[in-house]
Amino acid sequence: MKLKKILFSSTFITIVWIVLLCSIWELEALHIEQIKRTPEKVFPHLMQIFESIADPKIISNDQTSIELVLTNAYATLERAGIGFLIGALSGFILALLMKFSGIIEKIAFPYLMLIQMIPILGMAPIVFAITQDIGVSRIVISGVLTFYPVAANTLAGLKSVSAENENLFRSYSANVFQTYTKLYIPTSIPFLFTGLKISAPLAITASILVDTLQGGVGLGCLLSQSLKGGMSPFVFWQIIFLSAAIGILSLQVMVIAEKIIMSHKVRWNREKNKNLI
Amino acid sequence: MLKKITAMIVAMGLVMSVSACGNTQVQTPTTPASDAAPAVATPTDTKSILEKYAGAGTIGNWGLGNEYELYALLAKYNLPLDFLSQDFTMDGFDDNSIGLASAMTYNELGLVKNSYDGGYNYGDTVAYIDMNDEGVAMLEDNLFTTKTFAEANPETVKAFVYASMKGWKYASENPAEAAEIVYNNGSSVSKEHQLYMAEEVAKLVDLSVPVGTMNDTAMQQTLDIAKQYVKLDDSAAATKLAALTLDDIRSQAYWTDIANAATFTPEKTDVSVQLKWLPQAQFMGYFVAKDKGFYDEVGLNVTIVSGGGDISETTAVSNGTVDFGVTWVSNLITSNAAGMELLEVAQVYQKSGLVLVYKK
Amino acid sequence: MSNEITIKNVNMVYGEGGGHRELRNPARGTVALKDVNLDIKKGEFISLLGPSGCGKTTLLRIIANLQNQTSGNVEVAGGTPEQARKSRKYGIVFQSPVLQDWRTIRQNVELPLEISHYPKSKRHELSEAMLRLVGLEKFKDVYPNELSGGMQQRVGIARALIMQPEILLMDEPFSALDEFTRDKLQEDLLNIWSRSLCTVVFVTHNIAESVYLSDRVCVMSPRPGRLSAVIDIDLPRPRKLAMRDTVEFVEYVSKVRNSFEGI
Amino acid sequence: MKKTKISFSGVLLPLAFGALVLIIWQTELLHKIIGTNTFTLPLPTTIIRIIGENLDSISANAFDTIEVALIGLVLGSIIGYLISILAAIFPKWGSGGLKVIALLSAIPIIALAPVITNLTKDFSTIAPERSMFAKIVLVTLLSAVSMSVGVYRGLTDLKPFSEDLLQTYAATKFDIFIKLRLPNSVSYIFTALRVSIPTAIISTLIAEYFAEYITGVGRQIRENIITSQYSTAWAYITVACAIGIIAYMFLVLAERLYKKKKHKI
Repeated sequence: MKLKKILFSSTFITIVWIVLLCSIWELEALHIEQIKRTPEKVFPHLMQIFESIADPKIISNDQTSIELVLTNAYATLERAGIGFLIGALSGFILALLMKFSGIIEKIAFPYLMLIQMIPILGMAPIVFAITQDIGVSRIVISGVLTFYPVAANTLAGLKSVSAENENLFRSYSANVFQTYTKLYIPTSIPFLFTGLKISAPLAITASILVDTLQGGVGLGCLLSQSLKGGMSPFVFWQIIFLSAAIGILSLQVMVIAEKIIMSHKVRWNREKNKNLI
Repeated sequence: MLKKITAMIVAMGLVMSVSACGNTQVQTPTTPASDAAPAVATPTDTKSILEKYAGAGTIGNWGLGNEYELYALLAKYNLPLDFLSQDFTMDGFDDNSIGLASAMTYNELGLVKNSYDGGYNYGDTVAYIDMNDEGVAMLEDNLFTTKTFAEANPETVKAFVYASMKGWKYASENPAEAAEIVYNNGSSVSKEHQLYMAEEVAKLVDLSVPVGTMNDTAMQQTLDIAKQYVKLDDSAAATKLAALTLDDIRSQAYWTDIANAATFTPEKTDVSVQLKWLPQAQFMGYFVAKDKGFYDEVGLNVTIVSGGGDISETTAVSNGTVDFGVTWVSNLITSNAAGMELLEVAQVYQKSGLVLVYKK
Repeated sequence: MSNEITIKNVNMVYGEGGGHRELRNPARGTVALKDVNLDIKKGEFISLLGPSGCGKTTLLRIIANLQNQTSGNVEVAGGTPEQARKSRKYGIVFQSPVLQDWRTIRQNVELPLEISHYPKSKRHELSEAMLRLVGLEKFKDVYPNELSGGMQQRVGIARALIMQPEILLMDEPFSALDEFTRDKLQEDLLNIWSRSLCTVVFVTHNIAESVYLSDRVCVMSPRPGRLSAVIDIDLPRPRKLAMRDTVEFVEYVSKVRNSFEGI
Repeated sequence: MKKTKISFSGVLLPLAFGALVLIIWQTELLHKIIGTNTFTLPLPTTIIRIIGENLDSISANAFDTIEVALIGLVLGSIIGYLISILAAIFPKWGSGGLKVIALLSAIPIIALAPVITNLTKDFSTIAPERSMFAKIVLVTLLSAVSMSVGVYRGLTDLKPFSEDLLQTYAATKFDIFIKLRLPNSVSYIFTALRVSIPTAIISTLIAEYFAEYITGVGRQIRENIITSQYSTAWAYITVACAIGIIAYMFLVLAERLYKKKKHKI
């Protein structure tokens, strides 16, 4: 009975899936090993990647490969964090404005959709021309890329306020400020978190993406360097694993933040718009 | 259950399972050749080699403004101007999807030949076609700024050129030390490759002429090839390109032969230079000038900015984010055709570093 | 006794006033209320009874100034409905409790006080008293999702009464509750009303409920929504649940039911 | 009446706003506001002129991009849908599997693209074919992830009691699937497509950066930006946006038709 419980626990299932995924990886790596001259550049074994992490060999500037990757990851994380905060905040504010004024909503909503369609990387030089600073450009672009989920979800949250609740506040002749702080914003918090959970990993990948706009320090910069050869091919694979790990971690941070902020209070609401992931 | 797992595998390992099918030819690692065929193709070979790979459709180049010399070479032998995109690694060359690959003598060629980190260890089993031998060479790494900046800060520009060329001379005479300096300044490549690169770059700088010399004949050839092979979709830019003269792209006024001692009174003392690529020995002269205090001597405080991304050095210089840049002359030409006002102030490499490498 | 609420010739047509097309073709609008006249006395408990679509909720919302009538005149607590709303003359209870999940029970009850900027000590004092009145003083620090539907609705009533309003407006407050809870709440409501002495306008579609609670039952009928009968309920107060088994009660119920016939 | 009112404020207002932006852009007021020049941010008329001058090459590139995005989107959506059905049949293992699949989206596309290009080299000896295949694989992968995760909710989040109702009819698991789960998942398909259409297009553009064979709107944007041909780059950016908008409009239209049909039934 106890064994059965363990066998069907979600942790166990996840582990089985990960093991399965790793076996597929290894099979493919074995296959590549047979047919390629330099297999570690195309598809290395997982073991090789882990070994490279432990490798004490100095590869650049007094750093081992993993030290180098981590230094760059820190820079990316910092920019992603700032971009995420700016993107989330402006998304939230825009959602409030759109809720506040139907005209603003009507004007902004189609363009909000449009933002997703713009190949923002192509517009990077414009952003760069305006900000005159590559660091700021990177932050702005990752902010723009993370802005949409927050704005769209928060707006959905603001609109989820029931007519009865609105009537209640009207019956108290509550002013606009009170209606927003005591009704609209608290109601939208679970939705805001849904948006934040989507955009946190997005901010990380966006930040890595915009790193590649120019050299310098950052996971994306290092990624393009490692792609361009001249250093251990495992740096590239370390970056892939680390960036996936950071993305997942950022999601977990949002989940924890949500739990802390909403604790047991909003169970009903949270369940109403829970996500699978 | 089994079915489900299979389906999952199919979906998740889509890439892998699909790449596995249709894979019948197993490549045997190339055996190190003991034949003594020369590393550089002779002109008679060139034609047959180009025809062979053009026929197979496996000539590679990076594109993105690096393809004009290749176009000129293909046109010279009446071959179609087609190439595959190389992704800045030599993996395509390694797995034979690219038979005749573009390579810089100081970078990719070294990776192909050598066995250090990132290398492919082909040793002497590869040979190459040299653009300089074929008469289709274009000038590459130079030093440039904007016309406005140069006119407003002539002494700064002169001082920067002077100190930089001093750095280049020192670096080219002492490549091992230069490699070490670059490596300590946040290099993007391994130590061994850095040394290889420094030695190869020194050959391109050509110490038989004063460092930074702008040779009008070589530059005119570059401009002529660009006019012929650069295709611009914007008709306004295309018209402008056709009308460009040497005076639109370079000025001799800011270059001084470093054999003569000189002093400067820079108008602006804090300046920055953006590289065309990631920090590596390709730009060793600037790192050396900074490290050896040559910039301090002329009263400049220089920041070296890494390149190597989609925001090109021409854009950064043009919009004033940095004061100087390092680019290829062809890139400067297309930028000016598009409306920038860039001005070359020194020519660091006197030869083209581009070769086409193939397996013997 | 003076009038608390006066309704004169009130008409409500939906879809009118927004565009020009209706003005040209008034038949296209939906008539929700037609020529409604009603005087509600101070301290009276009155029910608006009728099937769906008879306009009972619309009438309540007009009194509450949650929407405006198309024509006619409404006076609430000696002024316009808007003045009554702005000076917080009424409390309102909806079909669902409309509690805020992120506030404790006490904080929910204090919400109207917060909006009217009452000091904290005063808020606590009033909310304690109100929670005692509805029998929830033990639950003041829990969150709404931990309460049953009936308890949640009590919180809603406490919240409506905390400003000590002259008028209590209730829009089918018990319709979502089970029979046992409803019985209990009806009895409690009568108790609370008898102590607070406010005027109650109670919207329902339950005949027995309206008879049991009200001084007068206003029977409304649909298409177009109108007031078709007003029936005085002369049953003695205080009323207990057992009263519903008496002959008089049953007679009133059938009288009200019969008033729907022929509609 | 109401309908005309909605379309008036919902369409004309944003259009008016767009026109206003175009006007301040064309009159170079925008350049003054954000401090740039007509070289980095070319005038709308210049962009239109370039599109007009290069209709042939632009439409050829756009066609290649659309082809990859569309095939990838369709394949990925079908595969994703099948995965979610499998996951819904075995919910215990399926939801765990989907969690692992969703991790894929945490890997940046820019890292995924070169790996896939390398892994698919042996697909064909003809470079344009294998290059296109590599791009399609990438788009398929990403579309499959968002579709499987999205539709799984549609297959499992049933209306309360609806499953009980069918069970009272002694319906089999298969019946419940066909009569309840599948129809319930349709609206979730649209929601998933809302996410995966922009993703498919953007990832096609980025995959083109790393593709062996030089073609496509994304590659042209990059080529022109790196060689400082901003006007031409802007022409391609405009085309990329247009592709996205048109695809999105098709989706909205399809969704409306579906809802209309559903209402009629």
